[in-house]
Amino acid sequence: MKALLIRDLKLAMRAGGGFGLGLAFFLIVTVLIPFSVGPQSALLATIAPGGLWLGALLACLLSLDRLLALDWEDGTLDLLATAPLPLESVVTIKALAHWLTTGLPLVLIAPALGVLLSLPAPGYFWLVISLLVGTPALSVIGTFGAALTVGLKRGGLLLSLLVLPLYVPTLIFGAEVARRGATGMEATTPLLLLAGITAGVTALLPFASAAVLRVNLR
Amino acid sequence: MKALLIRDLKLAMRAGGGFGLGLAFFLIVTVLIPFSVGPQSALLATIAPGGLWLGALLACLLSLDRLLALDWEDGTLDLLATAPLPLESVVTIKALAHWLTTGLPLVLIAPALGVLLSLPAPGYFWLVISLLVGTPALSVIGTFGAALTVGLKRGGLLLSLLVLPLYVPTLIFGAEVARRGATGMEATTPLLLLAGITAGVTALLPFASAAVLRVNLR
Amino acid sequence: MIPDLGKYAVTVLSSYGASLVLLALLVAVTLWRGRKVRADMAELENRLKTKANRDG
Amino acid sequence: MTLTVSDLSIARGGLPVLQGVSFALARGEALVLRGPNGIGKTTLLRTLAGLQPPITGQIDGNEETIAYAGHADGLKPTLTVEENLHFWAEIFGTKEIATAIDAYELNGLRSRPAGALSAGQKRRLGLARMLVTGRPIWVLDEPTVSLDTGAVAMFADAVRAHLGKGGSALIATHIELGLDARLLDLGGYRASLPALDDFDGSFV
Amino acid sequence: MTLTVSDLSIARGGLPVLQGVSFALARGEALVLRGPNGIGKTTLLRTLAGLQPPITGQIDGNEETIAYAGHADGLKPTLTVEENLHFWAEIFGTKEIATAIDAYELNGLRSRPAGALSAGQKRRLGLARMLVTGRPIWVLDEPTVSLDTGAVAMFADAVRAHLGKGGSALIATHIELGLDARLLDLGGYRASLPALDDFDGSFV
Amino acid sequence: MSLWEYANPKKFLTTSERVLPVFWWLSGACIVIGLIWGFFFTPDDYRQGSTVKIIYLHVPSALMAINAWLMMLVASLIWLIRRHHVSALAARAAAPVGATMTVIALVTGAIWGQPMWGTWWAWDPRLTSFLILFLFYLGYIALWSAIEDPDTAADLTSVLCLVGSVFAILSRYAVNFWNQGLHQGASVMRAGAITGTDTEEKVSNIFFFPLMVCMVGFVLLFIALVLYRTGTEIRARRIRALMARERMAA
Ligand code: HEM
Ligand SMILES: Nc1ncnc2c1ncn2[C@@H]1O[C@H](COP(=O)(O)OP(=O)(O)OP(=O)(O)O)[C@@H](O)[C@H]1O
Ligand SMILES: Nc1ncnc2c1ncn2[C@@H]1O[C@H](COP(=O)(O)OP(=O)(O)OP(=O)(O)O)[C@@H](O)[C@H]1O
Ligand SMILES: [Mg+2]
Ligand SMILES: [Mg+2]
Repeated sequence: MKALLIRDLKLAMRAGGGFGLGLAFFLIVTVLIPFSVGPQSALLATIAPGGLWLGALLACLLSLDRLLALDWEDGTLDLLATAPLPLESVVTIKALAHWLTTGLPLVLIAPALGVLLSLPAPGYFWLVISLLVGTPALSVIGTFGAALTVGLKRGGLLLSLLVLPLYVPTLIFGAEVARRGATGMEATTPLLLLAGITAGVTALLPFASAAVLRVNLR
Repeated sequence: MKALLIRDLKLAMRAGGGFGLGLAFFLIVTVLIPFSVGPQSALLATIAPGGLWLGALLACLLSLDRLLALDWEDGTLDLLATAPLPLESVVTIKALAHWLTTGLPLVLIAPALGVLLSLPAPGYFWLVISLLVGTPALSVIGTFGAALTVGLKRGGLLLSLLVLPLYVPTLIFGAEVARRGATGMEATTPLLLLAGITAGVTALLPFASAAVLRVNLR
Repeated sequence: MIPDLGKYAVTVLSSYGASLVLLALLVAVTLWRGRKVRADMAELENRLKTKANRDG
Repeated sequence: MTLTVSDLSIARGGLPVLQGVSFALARGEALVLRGPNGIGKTTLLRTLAGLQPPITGQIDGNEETIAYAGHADGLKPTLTVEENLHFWAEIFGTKEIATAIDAYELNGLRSRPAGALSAGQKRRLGLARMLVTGRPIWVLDEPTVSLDTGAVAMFADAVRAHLGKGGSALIATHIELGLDARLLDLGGYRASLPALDDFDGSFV
Repeated sequence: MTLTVSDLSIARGGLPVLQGVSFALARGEALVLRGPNGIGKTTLLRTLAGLQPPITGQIDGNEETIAYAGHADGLKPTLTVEENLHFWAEIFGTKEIATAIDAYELNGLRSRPAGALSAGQKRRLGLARMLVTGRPIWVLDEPTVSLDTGAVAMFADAVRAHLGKGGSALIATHIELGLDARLLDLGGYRASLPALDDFDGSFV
Repeated sequence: MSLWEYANPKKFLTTSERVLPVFWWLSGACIVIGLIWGFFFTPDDYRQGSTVKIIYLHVPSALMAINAWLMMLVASLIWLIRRHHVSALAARAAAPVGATMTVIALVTGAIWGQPMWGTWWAWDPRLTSFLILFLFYLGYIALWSAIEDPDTAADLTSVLCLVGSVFAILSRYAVNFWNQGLHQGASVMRAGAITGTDTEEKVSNIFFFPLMVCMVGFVLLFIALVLYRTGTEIRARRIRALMARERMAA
């Protein structure tokens, strides 16, 4: 298990691993928001929490198509399926590695991007907390989507379509936490719900992902 | 030339061609906007033009990685490069086919999505006009990005990173037209500039795309 | 020693600090990778040369 | 550990491919599968490895005993030879990679990224992976593709050593390996298509 | 139209592969390229087709005269056999696909999507494409891969007919086609690597 | 002797080896002198107080951020026209340096903006176009590292650099247009005037001389870094080529 995690992290760091591309995408989408809605900082401040959440979600989404597909193409998944590691652990670890290389950096850079969108001062803490709690769910759900589409050539857009509706509850609660935090309202209730989603999804979805993957490996 | 266009349209229509995926993505992203910034219709109306433009841009972006890559993988591009058709025309036609199958449907569906975001009444006309004038530029610029990354496995995220900064001027003018239109301000100046960008890009960029494609075919 | 920066001390010092750290990082990474690549190339050239000599 | 297959039928892409396959593979034994292109060798081996279910029939002794090597090697181009092997060793819970490196003469390539290997060298690394699994039954699908004669001999030696230690091997191949192995020609087991008229669960 | 190649040197992946290749291919002539794996046959053919530039040397008569067929067939799985051929016919400005269909006995498959063809049938379709190009010089890279003997004979007939009409063909292959063709073994043109010591633009 | 002789990688390595120490020491000296002079021995500005000292980092880095891109543009053109490998590799070597300079300009500007404008960031045209420049650097660097074959990568990144330059200028005008629509933003516009070019006359000699020393130091540092990094890139390419050679022999 540790071996798989370490390998995935190593692969992400090496040239061509795509580490950092998700970050760059997040940065660009954030920059595009003022270009599309206008530069007034009051307006930007209002939509900052939601915009940042949406940007992080899209950055996560776009990195999903490498999550399992590369291992599928070079036969690694076949070999892992015959290894003494249950496929449920494999997908969990893959999701964890995805979170560590994509979700966590997004969480860490989010405050800097908050500055760009003039996020109100109390918002930073809640933005980071909500992303920290919510992005793991994005990775786990995304792994399920990646497992569903792993056998398809250029399935990126289809993957997005399958995964986006599944992201809705996470986005609603996550953005709600960030928004309430930014306006100084009480935000613990949605935060608890968000944590509940993450916990539930992490506990249950890997079984579905593994089942789907087994079908695709046949 | 006509043959290539007709083939591309046919391919897009057949099963697995990906027609409609861009539309669905546009729809979902638009639906996610209220979830992320909150449901107040005054706020939504303010950001509706920009949000719709950004959504259309992302939908365009995500369909780019199939634009040339499928033809590259099965060897069609090699064969086209030795055919009596200059590669400049090939990329132009590919961009046109992409616009017809992705950009144009986005333009047509945009008013419906405007309703979801309570776009003010005068905004519809300008939104459609700006998208109609602007999306061809998105397809042409996107073709350049697709030609740059055609040889890469799973280059989708890199493609986004390269193309998004190139989309900035188009987005700025396009969203500006839609925004001014929605608030009843004069919008012809940015519309002219947008048309200028589309015209310039359509006239010049295919040469760069063809040059880059030639390098990648080596 | 340090001149009186008044109420902007934090601003000035932090921008100097941040810039100098970034510059130092850039130089350090440059030198580190340069050394490593230089050593790698020397080793590879050596190996190929001895092999060429051995094969005649 | 004996692998026993009795009256196995398998399908690929919804069509039955082989039927009535039975054999047993005892410790210390090697079995070579023969048959024309498309007969279903790959499908059979994947079924034995547990990657797909059979239609009917029984497979015994394939739980956690099989090490499978298919057409793709599962190598990561940016990891070095050593890192690649090490990864598989840890996954299978054996820590030792020195024997595998020696058996396929990979010592000079240890720290080379796998992406910088030639096709034959890659295959050698893929085969070395079998040695770090510690599994008794090797299931190999065309293992010698793109190997030159020297490397084929290394492979034969490795298989012989494995059999000597009580392992067994099931190999689908078109070439002569110089192993003292039983042959099983799959040509006789080609599945007959059901009559066209009535279709049930299989729609043919 | 004669294809003349003089003193050609070509490179692949930054390394010189072949050097000093010279030959002429006159009308009505076929030339078969031979050479071990990796010698540079594919690279040479791609250079002649104009897909990559040579390092040095001269190629005459390859402008708009060459029809190239590489390892990949350029078929679209969702288009039918007929639509695929038709597309290429229009691209090359010839409208007629009946001869091509007949030559490779594709009549029964006309309306089958190319994705539902077997590997050999796909290849036949790919070769039929050469006939609709109307180009005089055929440049073919391992055209008979995955063809059975009957299809190889169809191919040989098609080439003979093409030569009879004043065309010419340049074929890289490992097998015997039964054509009355000159052989060119590339083994003798393997590029020698430059000395290790000083390196210029090629870095070797 | 023609300048193009240095386009031979080997010749470039030996020559740059000889001149590099000079650049390292000179640039170090200039930067240290300029910064110490500026930091310790210049008075505070009557309006901006001690924050004016940030100018000794902010302006040179902003300058080099743009100049590095220009240098990459020229090098890309040389590669596309004359196909000298060293110039392609020099462009590659310069990109991370330029990107770092952009970050320094952005960070110092942001820190400066906090007391001056009361905000870390405003979508002022100049700041915005710097951010866009940074995005172009990111894309350029990512494309270089994504492509296996070095010659292909050189060609593609060169074209990207050309096209990117055109779009960077377009963006600059677009951004200018876009932010004029901002009616309530008088404070931002006034603050923007501070960064306007007409300040150069206002920068009195007392600030100007140390600033010049710093600018010279940054230019020299850029040259030293690019020379050194180009050497590294040349060696890395030779390693690739040698490994391919070894594989071919095997
Ligand atoms: C984050 C943001 C900022 C960026 C990206 C930025 C960028 C630049 C650039 C590109 C220049 C041009 C250098 C030249 O034209 O010679 C410049 C100069 C300058 N900036 Fe900034 N700036 C930022 C924030 C600030 C702030 C907040 C202030 C202070 C109030 C400031 C004060 C100046 C001054 C005084 C100059 C010198 C002008 C001259 O020499 O002509 N900048 N900055
Ligand atoms: N993905 C697939 N979908 C549908 N049918 C398939 C698929 N892959 C293989 N087949 C069919 O299944 C049959 C068995 O294939 P299999 O790969 O097992 O053959 P094989 O004996 O391994 O052949 P080879 O010697 O060429 O490797 C073949 O007739 C083939 O056409
Ligand atoms: N993409 C590539 N990058 C680097 N080197 C390559 C690449 N493709 C091929 N080569 C090398 O170039 C040389 C010539 O390859 P080429 O494909 O032309 O050989 P070939 O004669 O067609 O071989 P085959 O008979 O196997 O088709 C080989 O030594 C190969 O290793
Ligand atoms: Mg097989
Ligand atoms: Mg070949």
